[in-house]
Amino acid sequence: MSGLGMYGSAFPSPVPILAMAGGDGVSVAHYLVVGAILFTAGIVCMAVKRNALGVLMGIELVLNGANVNFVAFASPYLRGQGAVALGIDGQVIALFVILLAAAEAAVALAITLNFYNNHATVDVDRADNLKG
Amino acid sequence: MDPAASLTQPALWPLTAIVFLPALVAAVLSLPIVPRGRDEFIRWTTLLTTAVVFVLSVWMAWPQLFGAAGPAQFRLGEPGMQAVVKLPWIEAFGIEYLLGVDGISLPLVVLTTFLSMLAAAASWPITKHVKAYHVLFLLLETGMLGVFVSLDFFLFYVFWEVMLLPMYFLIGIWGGPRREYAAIKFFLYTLLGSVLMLLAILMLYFTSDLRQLSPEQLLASHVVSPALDAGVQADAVRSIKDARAPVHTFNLLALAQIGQLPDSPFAAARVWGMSLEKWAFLLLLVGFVIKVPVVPVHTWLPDAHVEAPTPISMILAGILLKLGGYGILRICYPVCPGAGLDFAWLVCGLGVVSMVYGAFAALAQKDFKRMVAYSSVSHMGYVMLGLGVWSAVAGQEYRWDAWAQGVNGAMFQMLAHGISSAGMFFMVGVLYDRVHHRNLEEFGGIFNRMPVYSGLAIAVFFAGLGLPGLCGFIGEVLVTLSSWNYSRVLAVASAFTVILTAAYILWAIQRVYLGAEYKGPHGDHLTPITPRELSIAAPLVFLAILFGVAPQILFNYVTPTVNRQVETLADWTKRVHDAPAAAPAVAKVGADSAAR
Amino acid sequence: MDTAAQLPLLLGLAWLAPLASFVAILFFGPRMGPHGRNAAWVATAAIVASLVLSLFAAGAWLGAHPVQVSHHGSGDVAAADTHAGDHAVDHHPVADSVAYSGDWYTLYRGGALRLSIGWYIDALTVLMFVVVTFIATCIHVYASGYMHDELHDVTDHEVHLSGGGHLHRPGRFPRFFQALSLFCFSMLGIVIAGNLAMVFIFWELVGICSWFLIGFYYERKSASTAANKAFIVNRVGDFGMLIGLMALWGALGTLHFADSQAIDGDVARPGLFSLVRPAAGGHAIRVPDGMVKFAAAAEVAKTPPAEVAGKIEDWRSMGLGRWLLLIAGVGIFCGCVGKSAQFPLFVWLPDAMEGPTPVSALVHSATMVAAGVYLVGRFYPVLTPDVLLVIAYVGAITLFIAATIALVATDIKRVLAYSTVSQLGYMMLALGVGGWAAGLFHLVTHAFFKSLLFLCSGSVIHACHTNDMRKMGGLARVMPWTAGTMLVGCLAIIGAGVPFVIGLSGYYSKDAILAQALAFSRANPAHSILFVAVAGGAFLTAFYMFRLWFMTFAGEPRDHHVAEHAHESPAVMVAPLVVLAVLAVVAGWTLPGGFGLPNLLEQARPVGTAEGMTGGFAFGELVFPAEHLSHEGAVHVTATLTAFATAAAGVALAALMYLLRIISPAVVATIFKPAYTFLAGRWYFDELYHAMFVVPALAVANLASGTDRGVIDRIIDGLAWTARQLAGVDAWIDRTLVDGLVNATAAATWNAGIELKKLQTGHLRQYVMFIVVGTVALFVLASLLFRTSLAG
Amino acid sequence: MTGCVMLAAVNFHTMLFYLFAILACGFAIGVVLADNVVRMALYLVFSLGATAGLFFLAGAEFIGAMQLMIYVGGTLVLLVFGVMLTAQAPFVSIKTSTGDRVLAGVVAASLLALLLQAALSVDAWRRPGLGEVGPPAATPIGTALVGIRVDDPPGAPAAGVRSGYLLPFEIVSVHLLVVLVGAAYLARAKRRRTARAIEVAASVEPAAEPRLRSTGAGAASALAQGGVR
Repeated sequence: MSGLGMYGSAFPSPVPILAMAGGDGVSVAHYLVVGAILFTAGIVCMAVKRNALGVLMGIELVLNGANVNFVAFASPYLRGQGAVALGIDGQVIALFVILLAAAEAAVALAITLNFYNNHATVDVDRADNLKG
Repeated sequence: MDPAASLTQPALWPLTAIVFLPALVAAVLSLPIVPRGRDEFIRWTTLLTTAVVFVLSVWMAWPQLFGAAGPAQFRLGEPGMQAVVKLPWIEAFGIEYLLGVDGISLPLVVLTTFLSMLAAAASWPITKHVKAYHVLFLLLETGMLGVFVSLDFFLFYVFWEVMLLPMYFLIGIWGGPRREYAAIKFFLYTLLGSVLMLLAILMLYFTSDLRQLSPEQLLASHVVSPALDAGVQADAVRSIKDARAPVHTFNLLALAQIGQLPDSPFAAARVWGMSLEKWAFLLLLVGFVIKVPVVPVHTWLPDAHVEAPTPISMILAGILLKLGGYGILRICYPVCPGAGLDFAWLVCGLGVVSMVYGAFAALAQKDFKRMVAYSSVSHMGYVMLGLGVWSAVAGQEYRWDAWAQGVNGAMFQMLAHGISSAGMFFMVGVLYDRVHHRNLEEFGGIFNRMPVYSGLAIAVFFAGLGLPGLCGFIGEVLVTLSSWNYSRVLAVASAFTVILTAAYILWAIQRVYLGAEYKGPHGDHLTPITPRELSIAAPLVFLAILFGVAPQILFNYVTPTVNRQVETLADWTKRVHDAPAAAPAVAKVGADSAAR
Repeated sequence: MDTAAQLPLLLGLAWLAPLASFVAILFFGPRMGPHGRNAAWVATAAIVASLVLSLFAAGAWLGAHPVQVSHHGSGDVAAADTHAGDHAVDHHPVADSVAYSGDWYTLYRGGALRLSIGWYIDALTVLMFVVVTFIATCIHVYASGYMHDELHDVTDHEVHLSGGGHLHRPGRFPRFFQALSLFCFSMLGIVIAGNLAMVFIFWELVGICSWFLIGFYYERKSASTAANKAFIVNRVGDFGMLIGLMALWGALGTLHFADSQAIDGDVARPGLFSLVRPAAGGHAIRVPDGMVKFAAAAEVAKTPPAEVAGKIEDWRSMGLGRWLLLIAGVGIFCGCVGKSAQFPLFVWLPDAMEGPTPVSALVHSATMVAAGVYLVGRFYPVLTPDVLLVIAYVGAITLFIAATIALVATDIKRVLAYSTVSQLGYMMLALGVGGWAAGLFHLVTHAFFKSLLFLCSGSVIHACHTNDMRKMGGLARVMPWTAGTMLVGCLAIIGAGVPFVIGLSGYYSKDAILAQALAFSRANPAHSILFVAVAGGAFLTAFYMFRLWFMTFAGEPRDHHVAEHAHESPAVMVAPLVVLAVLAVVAGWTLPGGFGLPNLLEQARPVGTAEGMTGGFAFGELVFPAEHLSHEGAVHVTATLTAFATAAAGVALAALMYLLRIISPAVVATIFKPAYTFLAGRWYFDELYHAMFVVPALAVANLASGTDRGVIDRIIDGLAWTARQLAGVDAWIDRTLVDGLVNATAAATWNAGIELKKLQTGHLRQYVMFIVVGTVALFVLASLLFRTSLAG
Repeated sequence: MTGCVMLAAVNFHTMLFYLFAILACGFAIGVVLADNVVRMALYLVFSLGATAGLFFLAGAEFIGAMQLMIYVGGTLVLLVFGVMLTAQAPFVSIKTSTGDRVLAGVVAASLLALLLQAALSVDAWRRPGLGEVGPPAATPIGTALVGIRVDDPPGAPAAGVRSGYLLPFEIVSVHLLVVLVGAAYLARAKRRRTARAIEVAASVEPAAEPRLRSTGAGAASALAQGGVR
C-alpha cells in the first residue's frame, strides 16, 4: 500500500493504470495486469456459471492468467536493468501448466460427462450430493 | 555379588521351591491345557503340591528325619537367621530377594505348609469353579509362605499383598450367602492395614542409613553376605561406609540393627512432635493388629469366617491371623524398640481387651462358626498380651526371662491356635457339609450320631479351651503367668478369661454334641465321618495332643531365637533406653544424624 | 536301689498305669469282649497295679522311715506331753519331714524360669497314693457290677424324646472305665505333683474327667448342664488359683515346692517352701525376698543395684510384699475352694450327683473333691496366718451351710453330697486353725467312710431305681449287707466311739479337729465361733446322717412298688462295701508301737508348722497353737466330750423324728416353714448365682456381640456408606461437571459441525466464492497485521 | 499531456501488446458474460489465442506455440466436444441469478483490486525491458526438458551444477498418460441412464437421505451417551 501511495505521488496520472504502466514500453506489470484480469475473469466465470463446462472454462482462464504471469516473469525483455528474470524456468513451468490444464480438462470433461450421464444435466447446482 | 556364586547359595532352591512351587503349579493349572472339567485331577494336583511343599518344609525343619543335615537345613539351637538366600532384585532401591528362616518363622512355615495341605484335602466339597479355586488357593499359600520367609521389607510387603487378593476372591466367590459383604469387609480392613504399613515401610526406608552400622552388624544382618570372601566383604563394607549419601535399606535385619543403635535415626527423627519410631510402630501395629485381629478392628473376622468355605476358614484362622503376631514380633519390636517399650501398654491392653471381649462375644453367638471365630479373637488376644509383656521391666531388673516367657508363650499360642482353630473350623465344616446350617440351637445329639467325629471334635474344642495335655494350655498359661509382672490388672483380666472360655466352649459342646436328639433339619444326613475327613481331623488332634504333652518339640525351635531377641532388647533397654547419663548424648547424636 | 530313686519310679509307674488303661480303652475299648465287657478288667487291672505299686512304695517308705513310736499319737496324751518338752530346743530335725523331689521332664524353660513335670514325695504323697488307689480299686470292682446295664442297649427313662417315648441307645460300658482310668491318672498326678504348675495341669484334668463322668448320661440335659456347671464353677476357682500362681511366679520365678536340683545345665534353685520358710530363719514363715522386691519395685528402681540386697530386710520389716504372699495364698486356696466345693463355690457338687454313683463315690466324695484339701495341706508352709484364717472361716461357713441343707434334702445322694461338702468344710476349717495333721487325717478317714456311704447309697439306688428317700424305708430287711455297712459308715462319719477308749475312724479324726478348733478358739477368743461351728456341725452331721439311715433302712416301706423290687446287690458290689466298712472302722486306729495314720502324717508335716504360729496383719494378731498342744488333757477331754455329746444328741433327735416318730418332721417343717423353705431351696444359691453372675455374663456377652454388630459394624458400614456417598457425589461431579464439560464440548463441536455443514453446500460456485473471499481476506489481514508490502 | 505521453510511448511492440491484452481480457470478460455455452467456448478460444500472442510478445515463442497447439488446439477441442455432447437445449444456457452475478462481481472486483495492487506495488516490475526480442528459446527449453541446461539459470552457483527438467518432464508425461487413461475410463460408455431412470432415482434418494441423517444423529447421540457413561 505504501508503495502505491509513494508511486502515486511521483507519477500523477488521470488514467492510473496506464500511468502506472509507465510510458516507456511494456513492463512486467502490464502483463501482470492482464494476468490479473484473466484470473479474475476465470474466477468470476467459475463463480457464476451453472453449466459445468462454463466452470471448466473459468478454470482454463484462471490457469491462463497464471501462465501469463509466469511467462512475464520469465521474459528477460520485460525486466528493467539489473533485474533477474526467471529465464526458461518460468517458461517451463508455464509449459507444465499448459500440460496440466490439458490433462485437467480431459479429466474434468470425463467427470462432467459422467455427471451428465448420471444426472442428465450439467448444472453444477444440481451436483450437491456432497452437501453437508 | 557374583551371580554364579549367588546361585549356588545352598538354601536358594529349597526355600524358593517352598515359597514358589505352589505359585508355579497354580500358573500351570491356570493354563488352558488343563481342562476345566477335570476336577479330580486338579484337586489331586493341588493336594500333591501342598504335600510336596510340606515335605520340603519338614525336610528343612527336621533334617534328622532325612539323614544328615545339609547346609540348607535348619540347625536346632542356633538362634540366628539360617538358610539365608540373598539375590539382588531391584538394585536401584536396594531391594533384594532376601529370604531366611529362624526359630520364629520356621515353625510358622511348617504350620502353614501343614495346614495348607489339610485345607487342600478339605477342599474336596468345593464344586464351583474348581480350577479357579485351586489356583487361588495355591497362590494364597505362596503369599503366606513368602511373608514368613522374606527378610526384605519390600518383599514382605509384596507377599503380604499377594496373599490378600486370593483371599478376597476365595471368600467372595466360594463363600456363603453374604460372601460379598464379608469379602469386601475383609479386603477393606486389611487393605487399610496394608496402606498404613506401606507408609511405615517408606518412613523407615528413607530414614535408615546403613553407614551407621558397624562392619560386624552389616555382616550379621546379611547386608553384606557373610558367605563372601573376606576381601569381597571388606570391599562391600567399605563401599557402604564411604558412601556420600545415606544408604537406605529394606533389609529387616539391618533395620532392626539400626533401630537398636544408641543413636537410632528412627528415634531421633521427629514427625509432628512424635518420634518417627513411634509413628512407624503405630502404623505397623495397626496394620498387624487388623490381621490378628484385636478389638475393635476385629469385626471382619466373624463375617469372613462365617462366609468363607471351610478350608478357607481353616487357613484364615490357622495362618492368616498369625501373620499379624509374626509381624509384630519380627518387625515392630526389633525395629522400633523404644516405641515398643512406650506402647507396651497399648499392645497388652489391646490383647486383654480382645481376650475378654472376644470371649464374651463368643458366649452370645448363636452361629457355631461365628462362635469359633470369636474364640479366635479371644485366643489371639493371648498372643498380643504375650508379645506386649515383652517390654515389661521390673524396677531396675531387666528380667528378660520373664519377658521371654511371654513371647515364647505367644509364639506357642500362635502355633497351638493354628492347630486348634483350624481343627475347630474344620469340625464345624464337617457338620455344615451335612446339615447346611450352623445354628447352635438346632444341633444336639451329634455324639450319638457321629461318635468318632464327636470325639475328635471335643478333643479339638478342649484344645481351644486350654485344657492341659492339649496344645492350647501351654501358650495360655505361659502368657498369663508372664503378664503379672507387667500389670496386675491385665493379669487378672486375662486369668478371668479362662472362666469365659470354659463357659462358651462347654456350652457349645453341650448344645451341639451332647443331648438326646438332633433338633435341626436334614437329620438323616448325619452320616459318620468319612475317611477323608478323618485323615484331616486325626492329624490335627494328634498334633494338638502332641504339642500339649511335649511342648518342647516346638520350644526347641522357638526358644533360642526368641530368647536371644529378647535378651538383646533387654540389653538395649538397659544400654540405651534407661541409661540416664547417655540420654543427652543420644539426643545430640540423633539430632546430628537427623541434620545430616 | 535307694528310696530316693525307688519311690519316684514306683509311684510314677503307679501314676501312669491308669493312663495306659485309658489309652488302651480309648482305642480298643469297644473291641474288648462283647460290648467292651473286658474294659472293666483292663481298668481294674491297671488300678490294682497302681495299688500294688503304691503299696510297694509305702513299704519302701516305711522301710526307710519307720513310723516312730513316740510321736504325737492322737490317743497318746502322755507321749505328747513328754514330747512337748523338748520341742523348744528341738527344731525338728530334717529327717523328721523327709521329702523327695525331682523333675521328670521340662515343659518350658527360659532363663531361670522352668515349668516341669516332676515329683514331690513325702509320707503324705505315699499315703494319698495308697488311699486313692485303694478306694479306686474298690470302686472299679463295684462299678463293674453297678454299670452292667451299659453292657447292652439301654433305655434311658429320664430322657423324653420329642416324639414321645424314651431314649434307646447302645450301652457305653468301656467309655465309663476309660474316663475312670483317666481320672485316676489325673488324680494321682495331683498327688505326686512336684510343683504348682503340675498341680494346676492335673487340677484341670481331673476337672475335665469330672466333666466326662458327671456328663456320662449326656443325653440328659440335667447331666450335661451339671457337668458344665461343675467345670465352669471349678474354673472360677481356677481363676483365683491362676492369680495365686501368677503372684508366686511373677515374684519368685518358681512354682516348685522343693528346692530343685541342678539338671540340664540349670543351677539348683530354692523351691517355694524354702523361700517362704528359709532354714536360716528356723523355718519361720516370712515374706520371701522376691516378693519384697516385687512389692518395693518403686524403691528398687531408686536404689543402686548393689544396695538392693542390703535394703530388703528394711522393706520386709515395713511389711512390703506381705499382701503379695496373702494374695498368693488366698489365690491358691481359691482353686481349692472350687475343687473342694467350699463356700461360695460349693453349688456344683450336689448337681454333680447326676453322674453314676461310683463316680460320686470316687470322684465327688473321696478323692477329687479332697484334692483341694490335699493341696492346702501340701501348700501349707506358704500359707500365712491371715490366709489360714480365711480358710478356717470359709470351712466353717461351708460346713454350716451344707449341713443345714442336708437336713432337709430328700435325695439320698444329695444328702451325701451335702454331707461331703460339710465334711470338706471340716477339713478346711481344721487346716485353717492350724490342725494340719487333723485336717489331712480327716481327709483320709473321710475318703473311706464317704466312699462307703456312697457305694451303699448306690446299692440302694441300684435296688430301688430311685434316689428319693421318701419312697424308701425298711430296706434293712431286704438289704442287710448294705444296711449294715451303711450303718458303719454313718457311725464313722459322726465320729462314734467310746470316749477315750476306742472308736471308728471318724472318731479320731473328728476329735482331732474339734480339739484343734478348741485350742484355736481359746488362743483367739475373737474367733471362738469357729469351735461353735465345728461342734454344731457335729450335731447336724449326726442328725442328717441318721435321718438318712432311718428313712432308708428302718421302719416300714413307704412305697411298696419300690420295696417289692428291692433286692440285695450282687457280691461284686457288696464285697467293696465290706472292705471299705472295715477300713472305715479301723483307719483311725494307731497300733501298739505307734503305727497309724496320725504318726505317718506327722512324718510329712511341713517343717516349721509344728510349733504353732503367730502373726497376721490383715485380720489382727492371730495365734495358731501348735497342733500337739491340742492333745493335751484340758483341750482334748473337752473336745472329745463335746464331740460325743453333740453326735449323740444328733442321733437321738434323728431317732426321735424318724425312727421312733415321736416328733413329726412334717410338723417341724410347718412350724419352721420359712427356714424349711429356705433350706429346701438350698439357700437359693443357685438362683442367686444365676442372677448375679450368669445373667449379667450373658447380658455382657450380648452387649459385646451387639456392640460388634450395632456399633463397630455400624461404624464400619457407616464409613463405607459415607465413602459410597462421597463416591456418589464424585460420580455426580464426574457425570455432570466433567462429563458435562466433555459432552458440552462434544455437543458444541457437533453443533458447530452441523452449522458448518451448511457451508458445505455442495455448490461448486459457492466454494469458489469462499476461496476468493478467503484469499482476499487473508491478504487484507496479513497486510493489516504485518504491515508489509504484499509482494516484495 | 497525457495523450502525448501515451503516443510517445507507443511503438510496435507496445501496440501489439495492448492489442493482445485487450483481446485476451475482452474475450475473457466475454466468456464471463456470455450465457450460451457455445459462445463461451468461442470467446475462450479467442482469449486463449490472444494470450498466446502475449506470450510471443514476451519472447516465449515456444510457450506461445504450445499455448496455441495444446490449449487452443487440444483442450478447447475437448471442451467443444463436451459442449456438443451435452448441448441439449435446456443446458446450452443456464441462467445464473442476478444476485449471484452481483455478488460474484463484487468479490471479483475486490480480488482484482488486490491482484492489481500486488502487480503494481513492486517498483522493479514496472521498469520496461530492452524492448527487443531475442532469439527463440525453443532450443534451451528442449534441452532443459531432457536434462541439459544450455542457458544460465539465475543464481546458478557454479558451472556444471546444472539441472534440467528431465524428471518433471517424465512425471508430466506419465501424468498425462494416467490422465488420459483415467479420462477414458471415466468417460467410457456405461449403462446409460435415461432421464426417466434418473427421475426415479431422484425420487428414491430422499428416502435414503433421512436414513443417513438418522444414522448420523444416532452416532451423535451414541457419542453423547458414551460421554455420559
